Amino acid sequence: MDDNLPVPVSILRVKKETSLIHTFVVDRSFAFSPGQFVMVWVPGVDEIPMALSSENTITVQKAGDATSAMFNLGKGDKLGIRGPFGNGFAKGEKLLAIAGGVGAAPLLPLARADCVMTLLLGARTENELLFVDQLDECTDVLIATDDGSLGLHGFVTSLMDDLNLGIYDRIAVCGPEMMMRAVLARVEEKGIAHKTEFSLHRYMKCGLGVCGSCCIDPSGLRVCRDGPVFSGDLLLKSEFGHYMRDASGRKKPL
Amino acid sequence: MDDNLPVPVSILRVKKETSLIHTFVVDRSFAFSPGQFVMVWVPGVDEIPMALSSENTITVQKAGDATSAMFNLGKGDKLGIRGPFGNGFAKGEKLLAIAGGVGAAPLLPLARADCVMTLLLGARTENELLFVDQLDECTDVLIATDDGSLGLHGFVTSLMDDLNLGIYDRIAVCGPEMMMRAVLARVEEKGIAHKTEFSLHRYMKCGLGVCGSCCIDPSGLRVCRDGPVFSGDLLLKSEFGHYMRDASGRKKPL
Amino acid sequence: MVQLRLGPVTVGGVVLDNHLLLAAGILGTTGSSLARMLSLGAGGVVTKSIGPHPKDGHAGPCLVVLEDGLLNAMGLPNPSKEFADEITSLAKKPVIASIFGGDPAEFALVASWFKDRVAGFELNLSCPHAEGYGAAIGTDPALVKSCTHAVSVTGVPTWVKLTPNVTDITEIGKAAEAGGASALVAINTLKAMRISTGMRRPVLGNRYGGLSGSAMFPVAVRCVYELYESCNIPIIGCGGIATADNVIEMMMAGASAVEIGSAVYNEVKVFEIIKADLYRKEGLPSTEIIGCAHG
Amino acid sequence: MVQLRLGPVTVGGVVLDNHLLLAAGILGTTGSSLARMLSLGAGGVVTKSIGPHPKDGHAGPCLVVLEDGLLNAMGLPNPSKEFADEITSLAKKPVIASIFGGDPAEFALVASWFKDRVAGFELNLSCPHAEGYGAAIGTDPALVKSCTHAVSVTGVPTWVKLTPNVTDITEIGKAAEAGGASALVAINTLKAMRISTGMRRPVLGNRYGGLSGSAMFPVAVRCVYELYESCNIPIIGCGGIATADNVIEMMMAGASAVEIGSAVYNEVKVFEIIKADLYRKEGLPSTEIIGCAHG
Ligand SMILES: Cc1cc2nc3c(=O)[nH]c(=O)nc-3n(C[C@H](O)[C@H](O)[C@H](O)COP(=O)(O)OP(=O)(O)OC[C@H]3O[C@@H](n4cnc5c(N)ncnc54)[C@H](O)[C@@H]3O)c2cc1C
Ligand SMILES: Cc1cc2nc3c(=O)[nH]c(=O)nc-3n(C[C@H](O)[C@H](O)[C@H](O)COP(=O)(O)OP(=O)(O)OC[C@H]3O[C@@H](n4cnc5c(N)ncnc54)[C@H](O)[C@@H]3O)c2cc1C
Ligand SMILES: Cc1cc2nc3c(=O)[nH]c(=O)nc-3n(C[C@H](O)[C@H](O)[C@H](O)COP(=O)(O)O)c2cc1C
Ligand SMILES: Cc1cc2nc3c(=O)[nH]c(=O)nc-3n(C[C@H](O)[C@H](O)[C@H](O)COP(=O)(O)O)c2cc1C
Ligand code: FES
Ligand code: FES
Repeated sequence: MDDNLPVPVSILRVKKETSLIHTFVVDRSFAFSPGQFVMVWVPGVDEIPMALSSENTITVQKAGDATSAMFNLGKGDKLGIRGPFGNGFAKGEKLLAIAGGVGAAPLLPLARADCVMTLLLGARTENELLFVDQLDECTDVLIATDDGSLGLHGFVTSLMDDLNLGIYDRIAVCGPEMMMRAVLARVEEKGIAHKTEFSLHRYMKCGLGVCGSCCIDPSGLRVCRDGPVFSGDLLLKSEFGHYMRDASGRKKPL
Repeated sequence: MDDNLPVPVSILRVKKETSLIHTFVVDRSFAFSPGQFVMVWVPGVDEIPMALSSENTITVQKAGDATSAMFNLGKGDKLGIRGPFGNGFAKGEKLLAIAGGVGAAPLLPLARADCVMTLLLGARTENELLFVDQLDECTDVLIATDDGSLGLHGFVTSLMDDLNLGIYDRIAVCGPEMMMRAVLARVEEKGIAHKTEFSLHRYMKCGLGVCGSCCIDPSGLRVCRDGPVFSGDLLLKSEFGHYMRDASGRKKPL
Repeated sequence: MVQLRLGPVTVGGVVLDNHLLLAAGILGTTGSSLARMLSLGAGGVVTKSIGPHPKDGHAGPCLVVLEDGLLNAMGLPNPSKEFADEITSLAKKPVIASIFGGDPAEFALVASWFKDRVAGFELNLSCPHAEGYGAAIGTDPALVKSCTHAVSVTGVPTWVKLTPNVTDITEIGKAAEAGGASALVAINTLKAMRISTGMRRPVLGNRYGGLSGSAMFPVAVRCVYELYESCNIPIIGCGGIATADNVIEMMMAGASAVEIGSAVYNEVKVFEIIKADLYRKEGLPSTEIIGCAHG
Repeated sequence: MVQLRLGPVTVGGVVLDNHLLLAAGILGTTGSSLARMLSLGAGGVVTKSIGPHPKDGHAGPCLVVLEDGLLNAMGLPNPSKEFADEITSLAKKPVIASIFGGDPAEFALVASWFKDRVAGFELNLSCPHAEGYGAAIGTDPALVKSCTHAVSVTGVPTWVKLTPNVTDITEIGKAAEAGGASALVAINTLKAMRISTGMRRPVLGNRYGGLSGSAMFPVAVRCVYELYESCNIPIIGCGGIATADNVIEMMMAGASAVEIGSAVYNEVKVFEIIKADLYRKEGLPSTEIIGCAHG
């Protein structure tokens, strides 16, 4: 039989990136495009979507039940993996990447693919910045922290203002939705929303484009299957930045 | 879906070969090897095994319920076809073919495949001889009738005695089981049973090698899947020529 | 292949754009995704099943892909009453609200929220993996009758969706008919399970789930055929339909229309694709095909 | 993949050569073909179901191949009492006689013909397409108990094969246990139908038939899992098993051994192939695997 049941993997190593973000290295590699995600089964707890931060790692921010349960796992513990799923980022020659918090996870493999000229990295404070060293190795990193503990004191959007955005053929963005919405507003002003791509986070049950729990208004597109990466254009007149849905399907404001 | 349900075919024409044997020409061709058979679904009646006498014909002797029902069908009526199934005759360079009655059906395409040097054709009486003209066109036909109305007066086995069997590399046989058993006895005497092949008739329910209704003793081989063509060698110490089984699986003597 | 002429389609009191509906629980959580499926060719859409209280559903994994089907245990996640807002923009469209409850009163309550907004109701008396709901009720003929009655009195067309996980589906079909159902929908998923041998535990968070897709098609055809022999209201066939020929087969078994769910997994444009194969101007009227494999 | 150590295998009172049995009705009509399957690696063989009178079975078509399974309605063809002669050459081999009857007396009669010739009985209380036999009895707990009792009093190990076409299979399993069954076999085929759209009629001569093969595997796993939670006798898993990993999955669900039928269609050497994958010297004892997906 040729079933697509979750693939069991063992954790080889857990790397503590920050106090709230750990990278889990597993014993199996998955061919993927940067921006694609997997459904991670934490046995006995839940199954949650996670970007692949490399072919055999996921980088997880503690957020609730399932992610907290993962923080109690270590070497030898098992996870189930379905995927990779979704579209991933479009190819480009001269990319600008903009990462906020754990949003750096899908952008690291993009940067490693050698097409990102500049990457703007933001976080609340210095020791919450993700992947600074790895990113430094492969691209030109500019940093902003909300508290000014490293880099520019302020948001990544301020970093954008210092750049000549015209030299990039595409802009790839992943981070907290408020931050992404701010980026979208900025690129809209500059008339380059069509050059931008945003990786969305939505509540997902199936990851397969069937159940409908991740659909966005008003297009009805599925974040898990038609996304998670959407063009800024498409997101302009959408729910993006305004609300999302919880597990029951009820709207909740951002 | 890629199901193997019976393929519906329409009867284009019915050719009356003899009073008890009709050939049904259908509107669809099946790629097959000579000796392979199909399961023929006579709607509302039954499904029965029939050799393909060409890629779009079956040649049917009236025997009981299903075959009689077929004799009431004509142009435009529908049948369902599953198959072709089974192994068919082995390839050879210089073949002798021996046909009795409707057993000529699977041997006609063999003769047409241009490898049969000589064909022995037997029947009870002249007007029950099958395919005389078609066979004459493609091979050297020798005839025997039980009543002497055409050809040799006697059995096809007598025709064998007049031939130098040593010049044939294989011998393919199909006909009533008593006649085939007589042929087998003759070739055994001559020490050439291993060069002969017999196409067996057994009661078949599935034609797929699953139900077991066509298995022969003592090998347990399935006529529908491991056969219907078996080497004379294998049949020597077998039920062949002695008994077969009915629909319920009870043995009945020949 | 048999092809149909597309004329006006009215089934169980509901006017549809064609014979193909989106099945309950497939891309049916938001008004936008229902609208998208209508624009992609569905002749009608059934919403996600809505119940008396908001539910988050079961813990994951909720859905896995098998070689020839899907296995799911969503756990009836739904926004409950708030869902009414989702479908306001779809007024006048062929939208069927799938609803569930634990007793006739709950069914009546949920129906009251939607009765002026939808073309019909579909009662989920069949989900095989929701404690106290779905098949927990749908296997008891008396409860099926009373729940159906509680909704059919609204006067809105009331379809009842049946579970195959019973000894005799015709008994349940007759109970729905007696309760005033305007049509039967057959069938919901087969109760099933897969185990991850690597993890040594059932693969679904809820352990038990429902099998849908091609694997179940022969069971669905059988159920429709049985119901056609024993009930007198229209039947909507559901379960494993993926091609136009599958649609014809369901109709020959006795279905007046069909619902399609899992096939959306392989191709979100499945409705357009099937329509292109199913209909042509010189096709047969559906009346000549529906139930023609009987007798 | 999980692999097992092959030690002595005794299940429900029957000593087997390994954990893999040939399922009833598959190449089980003659002693020769049963002997062939034993020589091809089956750890035990179940005969074609034998009843009180010879039967020719249903008119054809009797078996069709689907994309992911088989659909059959053989109609229990069998030679009845004469079958005893078929298996004389198989004395001392792990041969289980599958038997059926219309009531306890018929079961007792058929059992009396074979009780000194076989390692065990399997009661067919589950064939979904034989009027008055099989599932016609196997859906009624009281009849299941009395028929089981009629055979178990012989003292020969008595396995009872269950139908999935019931609302609650555990109720039937408990009835068999109460009747003295030494093991449960789960499951027989799913009641199903396919229609030939070209012929406009059901494809099987008997119209209704049973679905077997991969398509039903998730339903079979579910049934074994449910029975393991509610009964206390060993379970033999059956339905859609085609690979060593399927065997492990059934065992994790609670099966002590398995039966394999339809997979013979793709490969008559399926037992040898699965054995090669399933067993190795350093493998786990089966006790560590059986039922490990529970709790
Ligand atoms: C395509 C995709 C890729 C993702 N990649 C990553 C990644 O690489 N690393 C990472 O740490 N996280 C990632 N996430 C987010 C991650 O899936 C959620 O953090 C996780 O599901 C939370 O599960 P939980 O059980 O721990 O929290 P829960 O108990 O479910 O929720 C805790 C809190 O988080 C909120 N929340 C839950 N899910 C989401 C969501 N999808 N988006 C926003 N808020 C949510 C809840 O509303 C609640 O407030 C990704 C999400 C998507 C859709
Ligand atoms: C591989 C194979 C190829 C065949 N090819 C041809 C063919 O090309 N042309 C043709 O006319 N027939 C052929 N037959 C025989 C044909 O299948 C039977 O004649 C037919 O099944 C009889 O069906 P019925 O319902 O008409 O007769 P029934 O009512 O089933 O039986 C009528 C009588 O025929 C006997 N009979 C039934 N089936 C067989 C059988 N398989 N062998 C011997 N006797 C049987 C019965 O015992 C009974 O006496 C073939 C059989 C096999 C196994
Ligand atoms: C992910 C998923 C969710 C479902 N949710 C519901 C539901 O909420 N209510 C319902 O009645 N049926 C639900 N079903 C069952 C389907 O509506 C349908 O009956 C079943 O899937 C068989 O059809 P299919 O093979 O075309 O998918 C769901 C099925 C799937 C796969
Ligand atoms: C052609 C065929 C004949 C069968 N005959 C019987 C039978 O006589 N008695 C019985 O108990 N089960 C019978 N079965 C059911 C099988 O024993 C088995 O329960 C079912 O096929 C599921 O297993 P599988 O998927 O491995 O085939 C038959 C199945 C098939 C396909
Ligand atoms: S998560 Fe189910 S459709 Fe996207
Ligand atoms: S006819 Fe069924 S095995 Fe040959």
